Amino acid sequence: MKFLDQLFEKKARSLAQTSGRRGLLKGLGAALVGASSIPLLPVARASEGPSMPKEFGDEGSCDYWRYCAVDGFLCACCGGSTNSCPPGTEMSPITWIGTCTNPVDGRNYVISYNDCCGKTQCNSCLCQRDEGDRPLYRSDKSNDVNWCLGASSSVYHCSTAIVVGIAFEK
Amino acid sequence: MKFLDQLFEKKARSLAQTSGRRGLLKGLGAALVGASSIPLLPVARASEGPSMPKEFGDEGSCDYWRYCAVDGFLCACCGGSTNSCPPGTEMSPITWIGTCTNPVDGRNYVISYNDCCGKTQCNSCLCQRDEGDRPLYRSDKSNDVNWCLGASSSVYHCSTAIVVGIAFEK
Amino acid sequence: MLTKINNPRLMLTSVAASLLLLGCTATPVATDGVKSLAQLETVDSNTVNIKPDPSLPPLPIEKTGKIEVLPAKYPESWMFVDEVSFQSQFGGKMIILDVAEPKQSKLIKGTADKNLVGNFANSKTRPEFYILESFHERGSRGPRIDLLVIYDKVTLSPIKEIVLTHTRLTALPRRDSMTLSADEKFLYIANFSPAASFTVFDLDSREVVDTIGTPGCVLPFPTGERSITSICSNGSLLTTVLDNNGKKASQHRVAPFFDTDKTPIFERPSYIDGIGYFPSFAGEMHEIDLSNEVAQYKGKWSLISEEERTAGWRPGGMTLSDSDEQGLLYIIMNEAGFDGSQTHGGNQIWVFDVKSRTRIAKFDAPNWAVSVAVTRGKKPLVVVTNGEMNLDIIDPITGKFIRTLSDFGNVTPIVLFKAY
Amino acid sequence: MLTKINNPRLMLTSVAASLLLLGCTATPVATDGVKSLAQLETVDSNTVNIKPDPSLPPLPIEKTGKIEVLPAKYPESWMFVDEVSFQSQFGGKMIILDVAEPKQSKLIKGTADKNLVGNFANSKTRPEFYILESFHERGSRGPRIDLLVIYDKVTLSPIKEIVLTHTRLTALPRRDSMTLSADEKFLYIANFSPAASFTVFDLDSREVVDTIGTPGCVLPFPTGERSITSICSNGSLLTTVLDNNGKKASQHRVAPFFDTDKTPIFERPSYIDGIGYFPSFAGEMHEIDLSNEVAQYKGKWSLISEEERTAGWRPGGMTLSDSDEQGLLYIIMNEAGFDGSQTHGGNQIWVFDVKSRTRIAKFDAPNWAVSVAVTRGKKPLVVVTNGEMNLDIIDPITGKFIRTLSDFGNVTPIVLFKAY
Repeated sequence: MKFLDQLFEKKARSLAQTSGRRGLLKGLGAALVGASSIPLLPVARASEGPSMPKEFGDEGSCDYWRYCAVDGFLCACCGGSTNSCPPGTEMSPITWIGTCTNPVDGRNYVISYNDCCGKTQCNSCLCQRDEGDRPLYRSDKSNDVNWCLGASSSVYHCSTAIVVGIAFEK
Repeated sequence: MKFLDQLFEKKARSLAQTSGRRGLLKGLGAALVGASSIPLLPVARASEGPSMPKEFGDEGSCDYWRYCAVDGFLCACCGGSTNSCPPGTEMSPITWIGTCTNPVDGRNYVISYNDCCGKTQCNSCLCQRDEGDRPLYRSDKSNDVNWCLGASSSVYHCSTAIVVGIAFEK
Repeated sequence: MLTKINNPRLMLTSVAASLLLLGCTATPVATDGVKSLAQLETVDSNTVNIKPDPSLPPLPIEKTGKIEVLPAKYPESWMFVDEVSFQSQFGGKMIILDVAEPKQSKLIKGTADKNLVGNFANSKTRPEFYILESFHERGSRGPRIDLLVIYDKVTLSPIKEIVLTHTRLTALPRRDSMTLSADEKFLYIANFSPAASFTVFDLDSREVVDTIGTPGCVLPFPTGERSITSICSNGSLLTTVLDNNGKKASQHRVAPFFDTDKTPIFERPSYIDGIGYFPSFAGEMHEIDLSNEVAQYKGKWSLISEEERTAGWRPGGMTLSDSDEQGLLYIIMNEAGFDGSQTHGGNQIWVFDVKSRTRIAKFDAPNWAVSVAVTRGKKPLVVVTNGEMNLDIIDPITGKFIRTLSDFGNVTPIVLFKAY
Repeated sequence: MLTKINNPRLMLTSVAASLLLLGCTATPVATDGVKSLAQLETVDSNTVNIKPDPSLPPLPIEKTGKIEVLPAKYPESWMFVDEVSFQSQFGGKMIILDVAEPKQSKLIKGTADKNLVGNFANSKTRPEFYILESFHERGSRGPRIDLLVIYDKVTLSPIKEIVLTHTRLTALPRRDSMTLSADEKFLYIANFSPAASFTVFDLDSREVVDTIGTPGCVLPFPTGERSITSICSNGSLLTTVLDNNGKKASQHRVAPFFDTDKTPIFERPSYIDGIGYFPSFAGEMHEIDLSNEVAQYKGKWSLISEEERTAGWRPGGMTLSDSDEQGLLYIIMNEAGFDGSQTHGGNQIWVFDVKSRTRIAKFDAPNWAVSVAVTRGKKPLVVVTNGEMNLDIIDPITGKFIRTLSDFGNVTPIVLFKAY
């Protein structure tokens, strides 16, 4: 929830000035992808090329490229990382997805925002970008939902941003 | 907790400037009085005099005379009053007490700060005056304790400030 | 008997009352009266100008144990505030607030807990309201239970708790996660696992009637006498018709009228005279007639002109619109909207006469607007959840900002409901 | 295969991946690729200067389900922060924090829930820590249970939960509500109903041994090998001596050494070399030798000069003092103290060499000080809970303010513990 940024950072009214700034990639017909279904995904796999795949930026910053559709506390600030949960929590197997562009290679990746569950809210690094977010009737792209409904504990702690595929060009 | 005022009012550092201001009455050998024991108290009763007993001030303000030893959310701001609990809560039968001076008649009254219990914290009108507050070893005068331990729910909601007696001159 | 105090600025009195604490095992300590003069303080601003009059009779001793109650009919200016407590979700609650109350300390009328992003519904005719909440046995751990709690509006105490067995919807709060039939015989409860269904609950017998699947379609928008319309992933609607016992009689599809990728609509409508008004992200207003047995799509019109669209105006917010009892619709507009800004709020409130499909007023949100609500009655107040998560009160006739309500237990008050 | 992007400031790509959501009943909607160009945005500051290189190999697909673990031995700069969450007490927790970590996002190492103002104790030798918390079955309603939860320091998961039957102390958090024997064989748990007692828990067998009454005396300060000293309502001490099984062997009174009305002391000591240092409200330091079988009062000295006393200096705060591993004591001082200011904090930190009973340094708290703690090791850091409920880090050698830690899940972080 972007409007909550203020609350946490105690900067009033900054929202009105900054809310138009974000938007790395718009909601572009991205995929209905559950993280637990990855083995079935017909997506491109990492190649064994000579140069190393690259990312750039601070994974603890809301501006980081993977967070384009995120809405929640970043696990990278909570004792986890972009693709791992903090100690003692549980990763929800189902979630919503977004499609974000890695600025280093220019590719669009399918990002799965699996929630980490089972401890009180992390309450650090609140990040609300919502690009491509859709209402509840498109649950695959809906970040208002508490996706810990798929975990053994329904208590939301933080959100990861896991690369689960490359989005094909259409 | 006085230091929490800032958090709630979002006024940073006001504490350092104001913390010396309060103190209507110091901790003066006041009584060990439980509200449930009122019938046994050898205190003066309201007389049937010609003029009416009086109080003055805003019972929703932390400066109100009855709150001299309070530390918590004022029930007068939570749907209750100085001497009643908000709807659906329960008044703890045991608590801590203070002795405060009514500025209208100049008398010292024994105030019983019975907690209202059974709903999530009211989180309004936080007030921390602590005059005469003593540590845990003087539990009768200790406002750090969650006195909802005497109620059927141990969840603290707000604090009342009930006149339970007149403090005798020594 | 009491020390005479002539100067309230230098008040110091030595007192000792009797020693009694029921159940306390501490040894009472005899105190010997005269205390050190270590601290001399001025009295508070509250009392500094009062000259004590010891001839007044003493204050009466007060009873303990008193608990307040509320009227069975709530005044028009009261609202239910859904305090979701986003960063501490065990602490969610409904706050009953009088938004017209001039005295700060009298704003709050009472509260009801609502654990783990619970859902809320309000009755217009029954002296009760409904909270759907969840608990794990050990806070974040252990078996989970979903409970429908029926609250008494007068005592704010639970009347009955009913265990529900279908996973209830847990999402950021909205007005339509639980709804009532027109005659308030049935309560409809959204489930989401993410399989979608709704549970029919009989408010007379206080028992669950049935749970009806709505594959791919979410939320229970009450329709006609005994129907429920849901909004579907392909841009269509699904109306479920119940029989008089609350069991499913039939289901009907309304053809797709928007593209959920390209032209998404908000799933948070306002209602005026049986029509549900569903704004789109980009500023179209879709009308759905919910007054008959099956929902009927009535077409769309634009909230914004071409110029405004080009300039970037879009609707947006968490609870982005509401209607008043005169049939006007209030909606939050963001002059710098984009796909991604839909829940972020906006900088103005626009007022529409939906009959003529024209904007009749607009005014600035004094401190940003995340949610909007309007009180009941002929002279409503507009209540805006602002960017600091306080409430700004605005007179919709003049558009004038009246005041900001804060420190009423609010942390993230993102949905407001009319109170009855 | 991918749209070539030359200008990252005008990035727009049309993508469509396959449609799959395990357990989702929504009808997958076929998307038709090319989308509207409604929104063109600049990219974020993070990425604005990067020129994409499509010749790089793509990022690997990552596994889901990964959970972090912590080292069995925590570094010296880590601390346990007791986040009591005063205004939402179901949301209390311990936050494991590296106060020396330069990168904001790496401050938090993990958390453990601590419901309803729970109590905490830490082990130096066992790879575990202890949380005592309470639950009602329905949040604020229903039967209550008190639970001792043993946590694994590596996984931050509960190892065992033990139901306790004596009402545990529920008060603003402090370091001594649960303590360990010197050899960490026994855990001592404060009870308060308000009848006072402590429960002896065997950390080897993970079972309760006994509960021992301490009428009028509170808190379990560990003493010698197998003793527990409590502080009493008449200004005396009570030492309970246990046998090797953790059962009561004897109890001993230490004569009153202060007046709980007139010369109260804080019940929050710091420990150096077996001596408990208990400051008084007015600025005396009482020494209690806790290194032998029975506590022994060692006298008092003054933290402040006569001039300072006259000026108004007093100690104060929630966790007002701590010691470092070099034997120095750090205490919060308030230049405008009075009876009533004792928990309000202060504007300076004073450092004492307790052996010589002299102040060796003092420095300003940059943003007020409510609590103070010191990290382990030879080059400790002073950590101050400031008036805004953030943490100020200070170098005690130079007295220099280093930085403020905020946004680490903190709301009311009023006690800090050294981590081991």
